[in-house]
Amino acid sequence: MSRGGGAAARLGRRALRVCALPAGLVALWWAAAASSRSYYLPAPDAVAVTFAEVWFSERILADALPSVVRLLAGFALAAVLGVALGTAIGSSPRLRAFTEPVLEFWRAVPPPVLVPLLILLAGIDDAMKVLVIVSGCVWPILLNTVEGVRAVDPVLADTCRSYRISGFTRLRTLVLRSASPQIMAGLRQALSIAIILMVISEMFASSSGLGFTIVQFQRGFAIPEMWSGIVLLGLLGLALSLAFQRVERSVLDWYHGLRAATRGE
Amino acid sequence: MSAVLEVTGLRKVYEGGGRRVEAVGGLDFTVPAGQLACLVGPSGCGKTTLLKCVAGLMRPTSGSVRLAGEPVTEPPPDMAVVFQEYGRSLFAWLSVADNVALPLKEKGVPRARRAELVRRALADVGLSDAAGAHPWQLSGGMQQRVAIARAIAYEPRVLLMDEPFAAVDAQTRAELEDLIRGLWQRLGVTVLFVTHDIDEAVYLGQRVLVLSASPTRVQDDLAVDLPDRRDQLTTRGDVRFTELRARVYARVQAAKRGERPAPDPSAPPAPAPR
Amino acid sequence: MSAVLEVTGLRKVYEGGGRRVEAVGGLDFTVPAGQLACLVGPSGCGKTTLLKCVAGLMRPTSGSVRLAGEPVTEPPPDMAVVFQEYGRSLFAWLSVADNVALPLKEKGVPRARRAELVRRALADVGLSDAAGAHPWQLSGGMQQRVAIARAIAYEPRVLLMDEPFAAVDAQTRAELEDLIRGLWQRLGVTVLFVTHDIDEAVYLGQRVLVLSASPTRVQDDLAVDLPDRRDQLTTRGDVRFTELRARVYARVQAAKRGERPAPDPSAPPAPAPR
Amino acid sequence: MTGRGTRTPAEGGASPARTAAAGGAAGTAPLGAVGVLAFLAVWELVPRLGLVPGRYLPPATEVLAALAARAAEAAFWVALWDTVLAWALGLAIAFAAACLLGFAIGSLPAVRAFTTSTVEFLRPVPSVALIPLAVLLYGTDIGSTLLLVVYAAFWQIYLQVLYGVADVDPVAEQTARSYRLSRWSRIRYVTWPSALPYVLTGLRLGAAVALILAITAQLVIGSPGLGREIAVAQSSGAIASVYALVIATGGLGVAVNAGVRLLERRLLHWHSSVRTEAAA
Amino acid sequence: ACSGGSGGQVPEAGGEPVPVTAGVIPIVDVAPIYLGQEQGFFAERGIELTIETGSGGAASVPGVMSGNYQFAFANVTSLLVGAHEGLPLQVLTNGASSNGEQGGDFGAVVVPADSPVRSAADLAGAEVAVNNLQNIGDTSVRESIRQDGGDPTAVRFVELGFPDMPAAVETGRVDAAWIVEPFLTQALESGAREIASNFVDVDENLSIATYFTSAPIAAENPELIDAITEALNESMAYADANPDEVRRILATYTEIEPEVIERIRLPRFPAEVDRGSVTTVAELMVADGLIDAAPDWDEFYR
Ligand SMILES: Nc1ncnc2c1ncn2[C@@H]1O[C@H](COP(=O)(O)OP(=O)(O)OP(=O)(O)O)[C@@H](O)[C@H]1O
Ligand SMILES: Nc1ncnc2c1ncn2[C@@H]1O[C@H](COP(=O)(O)OP(=O)(O)OP(=O)(O)O)[C@@H](O)[C@H]1O
Ligand SMILES: [Mg+2]
Ligand SMILES: [Mg+2]
Repeated sequence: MSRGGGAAARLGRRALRVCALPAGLVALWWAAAASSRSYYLPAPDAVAVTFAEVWFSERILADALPSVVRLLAGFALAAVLGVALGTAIGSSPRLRAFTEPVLEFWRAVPPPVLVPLLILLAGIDDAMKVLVIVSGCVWPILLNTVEGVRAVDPVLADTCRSYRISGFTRLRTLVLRSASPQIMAGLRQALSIAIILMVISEMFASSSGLGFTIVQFQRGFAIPEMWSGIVLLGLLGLALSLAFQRVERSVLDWYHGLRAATRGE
Repeated sequence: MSAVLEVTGLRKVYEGGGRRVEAVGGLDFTVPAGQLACLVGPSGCGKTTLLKCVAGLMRPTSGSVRLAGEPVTEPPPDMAVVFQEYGRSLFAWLSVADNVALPLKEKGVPRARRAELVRRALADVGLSDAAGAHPWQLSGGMQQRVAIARAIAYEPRVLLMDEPFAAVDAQTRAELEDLIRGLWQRLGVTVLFVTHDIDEAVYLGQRVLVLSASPTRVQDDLAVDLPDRRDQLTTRGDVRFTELRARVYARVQAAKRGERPAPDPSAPPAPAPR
Repeated sequence: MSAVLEVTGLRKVYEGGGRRVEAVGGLDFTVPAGQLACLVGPSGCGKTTLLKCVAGLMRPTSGSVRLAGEPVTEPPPDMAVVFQEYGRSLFAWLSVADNVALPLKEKGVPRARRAELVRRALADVGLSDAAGAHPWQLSGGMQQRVAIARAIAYEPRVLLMDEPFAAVDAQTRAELEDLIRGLWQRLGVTVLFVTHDIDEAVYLGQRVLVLSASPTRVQDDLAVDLPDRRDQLTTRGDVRFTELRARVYARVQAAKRGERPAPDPSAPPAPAPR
Repeated sequence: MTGRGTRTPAEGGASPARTAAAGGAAGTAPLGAVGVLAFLAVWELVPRLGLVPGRYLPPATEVLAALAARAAEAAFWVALWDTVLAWALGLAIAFAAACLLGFAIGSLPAVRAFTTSTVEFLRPVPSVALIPLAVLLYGTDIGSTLLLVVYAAFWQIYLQVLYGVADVDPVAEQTARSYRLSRWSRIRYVTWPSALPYVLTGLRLGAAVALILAITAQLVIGSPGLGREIAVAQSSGAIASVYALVIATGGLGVAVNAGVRLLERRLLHWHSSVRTEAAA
Repeated sequence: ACSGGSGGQVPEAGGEPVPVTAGVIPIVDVAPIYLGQEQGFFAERGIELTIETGSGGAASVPGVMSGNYQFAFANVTSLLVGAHEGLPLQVLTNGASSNGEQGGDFGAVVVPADSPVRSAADLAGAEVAVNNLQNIGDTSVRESIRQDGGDPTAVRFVELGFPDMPAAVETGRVDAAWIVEPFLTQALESGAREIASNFVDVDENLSIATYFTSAPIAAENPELIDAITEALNESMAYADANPDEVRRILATYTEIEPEVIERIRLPRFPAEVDRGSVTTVAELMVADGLIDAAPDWDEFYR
């Protein structure tokens, strides 16, 4: 087979992998919607038509774009915060013991009751919404970083100690790298949580945004429109996760290599 | 020569998981600066434990380790350790060359010199070709040689090696032995070298410390009175070499059988099996 | 006796990470049922790679491995492997006894017999005391012996061992050598044994395969015509032993220097192994 | 070789630094209490110093008093129980499903490849957007709360399981394969223990999310529980009450975490992260 | 809670009481139904009433649509939008109305004490908090501005929950807020200034919220719905006549502080929906583009 043919076949296989199950699920949805005729469960074709009407318009710029910007800002902030805090807490059992109950407390507070407090502290503008996103998606990053840092191989830690590698170098070459598989798991979790919290943050003190629009559709009983918004959220999640996968592949290059290597692939 | 390393009443007891093991049961010895001392002893007797205590990586249950008069509580500067678990002591995310270069970087060796040291160390252990590879792309023996290269590129003043040649073939092993001896002579390093190979201990060392089964004590402490210039053919053919080797072997066997250091440590040497 | 293990045109090329290594470069050999064959070769030549291909854990780039006529695509039944990375092949979450017992349980050995097998295997490797400990509470040599105990308790028909005695002391090593020979004689196991110790290869094996540097080929294939009853003192003292040992040593050195086997791959077959 | 230290046997023994830092099971509780006290002190001070109007953020003592007053009423405990019930049921279902699917799909790379796109599509769908659907399907009682709880918590645990399954040491895996351990045994004896650290992290994440969703669902739908109490207090402007209930919620979270930590010490005693910290 | 199973039963005096579930929001406006329950207006008619509280339309409309609630409480605008979107909603009776007092209504637009805003017209260019956008709040506030001679298109609205409004006004996070009780009293007592009674500006008899059910439920069990409507009407009349009773019952299902309960302003509880005011609201909504046309009154109102 020619090289081009091989690439095309690979692309085809990949497309099949990506689309097969969603296609099946949409078919199922169709069947369910057709049999239930429920007002709240429109058929996928109706949603598709609505999707085009609603989102192929200036709305995508006016509502979706600022939301996505806030989402990314919140995610980035949470990543920095989660990794920094997680590294500190993971490296020191004392600090962990000291902070854990308080952090666990905050982790269990639902955003809808946290938001009023944030409004009080940060106002009602973008800052508050970014904070809401941070407040929700920092946790998986933090927890995974803590666990990843705790699990640093003791032999490697001793190696660093014996060569007196400490401080920033140790952090960069030992701690963060060896915890990176778990940190990546946390970041991947956080990405979709960030989307969810983007919606939640816009349920409060908003007048525009993707989440706001969806909630507004829901309140206005514009059900196909609401579903089209949810579909958009899903697509956004899919796109972000694909982008994230690229980053992960390069960051965890060694990790996947190591795994494949031992199996002799 | 002033005693550089003093081990006094060193004891280490592992506790936990419903198990209590007295690994090191009261060790006393000193190693003068610039000496190359080999440690032999039965499997599981406490050699690794001892080495870790000396390196300041593990706190002894009691007793003390002093280096140049200072108590060792953390890894002292200019010390390099080759771990028994060589594979796990390499950074999987760094290339072989970066693994070797990392401690040098931390030590502040300028870039050009660093590159030169790394190049030479890798060449010395026969891994020039693998500089760009990741550790997990290497065979076990190659990984072990990377760990050795890292230690020698570091140009330490104290070198602790825990069975560093366990995974390499006989020929490479001989070359590495000569490499270590060369390094030791060139830099005047103090070396503590754990090995299971009795020939190797006698060939390499100025002195062989035989440890008893755990809780380990010093079963025997032999000076190796072979000439300083050694080479694989003539030294190993030397009658004195054979004698020393037989003596060490007998002592290790005694240790293995569970004999404790006799009040009189100068027991008659047993016949050499090999 | 019918050939139990046939390796034909086996090649393995590692690719990835911008590096391409032809580790095994076309191997052909057969091992009759019940033979104990030792593999020696320079570090990094491809012994582990070969063993993994034989074990069905790695797919060769080309060529094939057949066991009793069947192509090996996955680990065949009744096979035990002692990995070079013994530490990582133990399950940290199981006690030593459970590590040994797990494959037996999976094989369906009844509880009482299992307990007996585990007990005996641990006693054989000198770890009766450590049955309840976790692997990470053991020294390197002890861990390696757990891996060996697991393999022998399994009573396999094919036993693959990758430098299984690298981390134990000389005395223990001798005991384990005799243990393996005893097991082999008792059960008629087919054994492929990788080692760096040339004495060990000659002492243990019925046949020694010397591999060239990578991409590895069979450099030499020697029958070890020592009597079947061997013991550490007399066998190693045998003149024939010394001869064979010297021969293997010379071949390994040649391999290390990079000498390739004769250009004609269909070289005349080596002397019959048994 | 250079695996990650998660499951490999290693020498234990505490290094000096670790020993100094080791908390141990008994050592953590007092430190944690100090942390809580420090937090309460800051909370007390912020409104007292006027950084935030005390009307809208009552000082900690006032809120604790409100909590104490509530705790004297049976209704509070009934609400607490309702919340705990919805939470525990939802978490249990989500956990079981996520582990089952996670281990099954994670160990079948082909299936994993086929499901990834769908998973990534479904994960960011907010549970709150599903509330009308949930109410329509299950009414306003525990059923719809459960649906939301399970949906949200499931993804958290599932993703952790997937990463955990991928993190099995290949040498351990090969060992298991060479002894022909069946797929089930491999999962049971190799994959499951090596993935446990990830699973427990997933459990902790899922537990908190389940609690949040249980509360939120009760708050919005009005099924009985702490969430509904919060809704009532909120719409009455009873701010101290709201914060008192929030404390109760957070307290539940702390308790749940303590439970998982205990579980961790039991299940992961062999793991380097636990044993190096526990070493004396 | 639940279910549609009770749908087929007819209440009979002296027979087995029929379980009925109602969805409400735990606010001042629903005092009559609690009073009615307490006074036995429902029990008398063979109805065993369970009141469930939720946080508004998100649960109450689907709750009714799924047959989970036999009836529920929601504001008129939401119902108009729902009916416009084709949901078979039917209004049973009035829920709460403006008390018609200019400057004394239970909902008002307030500004911080030091605000330059003096009257509704000054709100042009300001940011005003309302609890829900595209709902009765922004619609009525725009009307206030229009009547005061200002430009209703120049005002910006932002969503904020009522409970968060007093703080937002006091700290100046928003320029103004449309607040209802009990938060109105809270805001006024912490210094906010009232500048408009937006309900009264729309219609001094404005029907703000109503009790509703769905057409299928009503069709399936007309007697039950009639009985419920009667009980509701009686409850409304009772509440309208006894404001002290309203204040008393508030202490049982809300957590409003007793002193605040004493001072808050109450809505009025006429039993009849004021058709004119609803029409006005519908027209305003059409003008604001929320709906295309007012729904057919006879279908909408049972
Ligand atoms: N982390 C640990 N926890 C408990 N016991 C341990 C630990 N590490 C080592 N031991 C015990 O201490 C003893 C000495 O172990 P050590 O590793 O020092 O032996 P060694 O002389 O290096 O042996 P080998 O030659 O096999 O490497 C052994 O009995 C071992 O079981
Ligand atoms: N996963 C891998 N990826 C790439 N190259 C590899 C990998 N594993 C082994 N190699 C290469 O293949 C060659 C043979 O490796 P192998 O592990 O088979 O050697 P070996 O004979 O077992 O050596 P040793 O005696 O040192 O254990 C080496 O050059 C090594 O660099
Ligand atoms: Mg050791
Ligand atoms: Mg190998």
